[in-house]
Amino acid sequence: APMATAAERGPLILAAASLQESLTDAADAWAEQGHARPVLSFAGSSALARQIMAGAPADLFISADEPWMDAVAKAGLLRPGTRANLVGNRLVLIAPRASRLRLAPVRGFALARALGGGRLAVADPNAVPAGKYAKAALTALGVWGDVANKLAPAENVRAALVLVERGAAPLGIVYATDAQASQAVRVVGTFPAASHPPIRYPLALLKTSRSRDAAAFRAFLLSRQARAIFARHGFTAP
Amino acid sequence: MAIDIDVERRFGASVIGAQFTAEAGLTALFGPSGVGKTSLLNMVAGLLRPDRGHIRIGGRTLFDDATDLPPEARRVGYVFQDGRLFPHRRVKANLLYGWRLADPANRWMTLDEAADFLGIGHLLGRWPQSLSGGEAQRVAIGRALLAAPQILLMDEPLSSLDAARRGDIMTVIERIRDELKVPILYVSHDRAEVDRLATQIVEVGK
Amino acid sequence: MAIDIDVERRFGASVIGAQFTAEAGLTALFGPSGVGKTSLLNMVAGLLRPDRGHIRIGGRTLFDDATDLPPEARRVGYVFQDGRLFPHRRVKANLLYGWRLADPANRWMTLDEAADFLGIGHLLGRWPQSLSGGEAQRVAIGRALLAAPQILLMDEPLSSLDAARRGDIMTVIERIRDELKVPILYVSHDRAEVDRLATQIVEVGK
Amino acid sequence: MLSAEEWGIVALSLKVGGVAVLATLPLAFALAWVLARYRFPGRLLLDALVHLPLVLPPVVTGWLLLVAFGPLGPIGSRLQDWLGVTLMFRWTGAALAAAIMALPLMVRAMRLSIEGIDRRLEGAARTLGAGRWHAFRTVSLPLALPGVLAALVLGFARSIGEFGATITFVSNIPGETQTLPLAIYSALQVPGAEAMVTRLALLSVALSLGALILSEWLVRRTHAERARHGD
Amino acid sequence: MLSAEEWGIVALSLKVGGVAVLATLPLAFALAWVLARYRFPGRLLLDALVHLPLVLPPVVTGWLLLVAFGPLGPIGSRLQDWLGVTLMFRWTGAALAAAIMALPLMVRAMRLSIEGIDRRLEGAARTLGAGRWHAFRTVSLPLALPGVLAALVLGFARSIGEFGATITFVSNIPGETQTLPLAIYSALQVPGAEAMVTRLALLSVALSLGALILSEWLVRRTHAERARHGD
Ligand SMILES: Nc1ncnc2c1ncn2[C@@H]1O[C@H](COP(=O)(O)OP(=O)(O)OP(=O)(O)O)[C@@H](O)[C@H]1O
Ligand SMILES: Nc1ncnc2c1ncn2[C@@H]1O[C@H](COP(=O)(O)OP(=O)(O)OP(=O)(O)O)[C@@H](O)[C@H]1O
Ligand SMILES: [Mg+2]
Ligand SMILES: [Mg+2]
Repeated sequence: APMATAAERGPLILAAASLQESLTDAADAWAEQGHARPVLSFAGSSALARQIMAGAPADLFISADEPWMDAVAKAGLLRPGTRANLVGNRLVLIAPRASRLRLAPVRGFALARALGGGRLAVADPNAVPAGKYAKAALTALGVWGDVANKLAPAENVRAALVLVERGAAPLGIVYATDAQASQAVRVVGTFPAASHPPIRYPLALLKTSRSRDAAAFRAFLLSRQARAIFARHGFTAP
Repeated sequence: MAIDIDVERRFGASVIGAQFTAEAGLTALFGPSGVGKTSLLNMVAGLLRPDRGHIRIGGRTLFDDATDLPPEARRVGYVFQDGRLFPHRRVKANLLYGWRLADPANRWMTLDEAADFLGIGHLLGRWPQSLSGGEAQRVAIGRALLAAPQILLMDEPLSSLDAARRGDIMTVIERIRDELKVPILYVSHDRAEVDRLATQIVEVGK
Repeated sequence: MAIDIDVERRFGASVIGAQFTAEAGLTALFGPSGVGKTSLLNMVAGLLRPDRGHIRIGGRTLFDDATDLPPEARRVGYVFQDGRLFPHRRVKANLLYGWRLADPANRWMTLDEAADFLGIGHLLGRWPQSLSGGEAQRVAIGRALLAAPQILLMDEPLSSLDAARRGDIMTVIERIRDELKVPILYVSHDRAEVDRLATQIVEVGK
Repeated sequence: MLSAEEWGIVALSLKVGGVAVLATLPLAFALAWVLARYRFPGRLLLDALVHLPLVLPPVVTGWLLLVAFGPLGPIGSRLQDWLGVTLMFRWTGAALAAAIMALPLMVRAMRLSIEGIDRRLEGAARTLGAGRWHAFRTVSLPLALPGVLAALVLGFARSIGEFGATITFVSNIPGETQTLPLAIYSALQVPGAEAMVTRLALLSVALSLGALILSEWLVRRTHAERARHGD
Repeated sequence: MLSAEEWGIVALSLKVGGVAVLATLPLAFALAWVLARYRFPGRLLLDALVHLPLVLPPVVTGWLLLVAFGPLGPIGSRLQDWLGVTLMFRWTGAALAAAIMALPLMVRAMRLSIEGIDRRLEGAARTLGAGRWHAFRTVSLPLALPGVLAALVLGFARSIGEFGATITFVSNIPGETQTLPLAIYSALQVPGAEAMVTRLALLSVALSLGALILSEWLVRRTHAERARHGD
């Protein structure tokens, strides 16, 4: 049986790549309590969801946005009643550390002018969750039209961060967690929570789960102890 | 008749062909450059398919309407006009290539004997590309003889050898012709060679 | 003295070398297979570097302690023992390769003349690989002559030709020797050829 | 020098790359042979199919693998039912992904060498009594060796660098499918982990440098100055 | 059949791939030549360097490009200051990324062909009065043609499929750097866009099939049955 060894090596968690550090810390804390250490596989939410829908045997899925979790749910692959929101996040405007720029992301703010001839680094707004939130926020603030053709859409939010770190883009929009983790960028401003749909990382047990530990680990992740770990990495409560 | 050949093959506009019968012994093929001597040997060896005709040698049919033996079943020993040694094998491995594949009962000679009368004993460890023209030619002769063939096809095998070496090798060819009674098809432009070796002369190209 | 050669070159354990002077005309190089005839021609052509010595031909120094002309500056016409035609060019383009590079004032003959006496006019559109042994040899001779060289190096150039063709070409070589006074180094094992053409015979290998 | 975890990643990459390349070699050679030697209807199609993994973005190739070899896929489900073999989330799946990505490079290299073989030498072998297969083994194959070695080097290097198809197909599971490029990806997700990325990238380079040195040594051994001097 | 937007993507992919391959060709040939013909200290290092983009995950290559050619990078800043050239976020940057990823494949293919050249033919050309360069142009280069063609096909196919380095270096800007693989990637991120993905992937395949057919035709034209029958 393919997952016979899974019991000893802990449940298999498929998690969005942006949770890399925080979830690793949480898993370590869980293992310290004497449990088998969960196996963590980090990739883009889309790749992971496709693997689940192709019948891959895993225990827990943590997505970076709702649509992919919805897709898995629609395919009937979630264990009913186990879907919950793990953490939330905020969207921030960043600039290279050395930048002097001051700019509050409020209605009609002068984003296009601040960019000058440069481009705004974002995760791909047509594809990647962070990009979609960014697009929603800029639209709500009425500046999307000014900057839509001045974007540098990156493969994922970390790649957008790197563009700003390297000075390739004077400004970027990333999650607060990314900005906090980087030494090379400065937060210029935080987007109003109301300007975009709530940023939530949903998690759920999978139908294919064979691991007895999986449900307990899920509960741990939603516990106060784990919340504290995620908060340390800059995540908000969902 | 040890040899009965009647073949034809078209190349573009021209037709190559030959029709002759011959007794066992050495049949010298004669004719101007480009008339089709090499092509004829290729057909006998099974490397070139005649458009029509038959090839019978020593009682065996190598090719006719119904038969087309693959080259390895024809048991010819072919000394090519251009040597054609295996570049990735040393001289010794070239010489032994056919010898290893031959039925031990049929073998005519040992590596040492061949190396001796061809004067190539000192070349056994060399790569073919490093040989001189005449050295390569002698290795090619040795390789064909060591394969213990039932017919010998020799395409100007002595053309770049000096008189002394030529004499030695002709003596061996005579022995093969007379003692082993192997039929030989022999292409040469050298009058002296043909006079000494041939039991029969065939003019190729009608 | 038109030719003054004194060279030595080591191959592994053996040493190849020659030392001779000769008048203009055709110098036949004689010696058993593997003695170093081809190597000597390669040294004259600039394809093989002697370990020491000198090569002077027709008043020009091609090689000595201070000089080492590149092959293209030596203006040799080399008929290689193995033909060495360019496989990616048709016969005509092979023939014209050196002709195009030569100074028009120095050219000896036209393509048509060469094709005519070599009997290769019907082959001009063909690829070298499709030629018979003798056909390729004749093209190689034509290519060397058309390059209008100041020395001719011929390594068994007639070995696979029939008597008639051989006679025709020898006549041309005689004319080149006598009328154009081009010095020729000529390797052959054929007594008749050497007797007819050579103004001088050099035994290679001391 | 290396942590146990890094050793594990290197060992896995070697295993995945090695198995991918060696297991693909016969198939790749056969394809190269057929494409070099035969003209048949559908040849161009076969050629295009072989090039496919080169042309498609790796993520698409991974997705196609997932669709075909996943537990619900037409091939994957049969492998599972009939042979009890799962590729999903296994290192064997990673090797499959690497193999498919390396295939076009390996086929091309060997095809170039096969096309360069002087076929008259095969004829010579036949007249000396070698059957088709023996002539192939003793003449054609050794003469195609430069292409085979180039294919091994290219294929191995490509396997060592394979990322997109692998993560899409078999995910990023430490100890099972997390090869060097996937570990690098994970490290890249952590801002400020450039040192770790550099370290892992250098490991990749070292691995392929090893393969390169090995192949150069093999070439030198087999081609040991066969040529005639000054010719 | 295709929307204007899709046409734009195809045209851009062709431009990026074509420029990448044609501009790299001379450099790749020179590298192949040097690696095939010369032994010198550092040769193995050069060989390794050429293989590097194959071994490293494309994202790392893209990241290195960003570091080197970005506005703050040692090369990028100089290009900007001295020549006024920016590669960042430009199709030229995408072409640079594609070129670098294609380089190892192109070099290997040509190197195999160059190693297969019978050098005695170059000697023959020299005796006929050809200088080094003329002999190279008229003998060596044409004899290496199969490798050059293979390099063009491989390089173009690789460029058409290039994703990771491109998106990391010049991001995914429609009309400027969004080549087919980047468009495919965007589509793949959206649940249920499989039809779109398939459509775009088929476009990629069509492009490289075109290149394949062209190259086969060229091969057939140049190698038009030069061989001797039945030999
Ligand atoms: N790379 C090499 N290693 C060892 N020996 C070599 C090498 N190249 C050539 N030789 C030897 O040098 C000698 C001279 O060769 P060369 O081709 O000059 O002879 P030749 O007189 O032309 O003979 P032939 O009449 O047979 O053509 C030969 O014995 C040959 O084997
Ligand atoms: N592929 C081809 N296309 C056209 N003609 C060809 C082809 N192959 C061979 N030929 C021709 O067939 C003829 C016979 O060639 P073959 O090699 O049999 O001649 P040969 O009698 O051996 O000549 P030689 O004494 O010069 O070696 C030649 O004129 C040759 O040019
Ligand atoms: Mg012939
Ligand atoms: Mg010689």
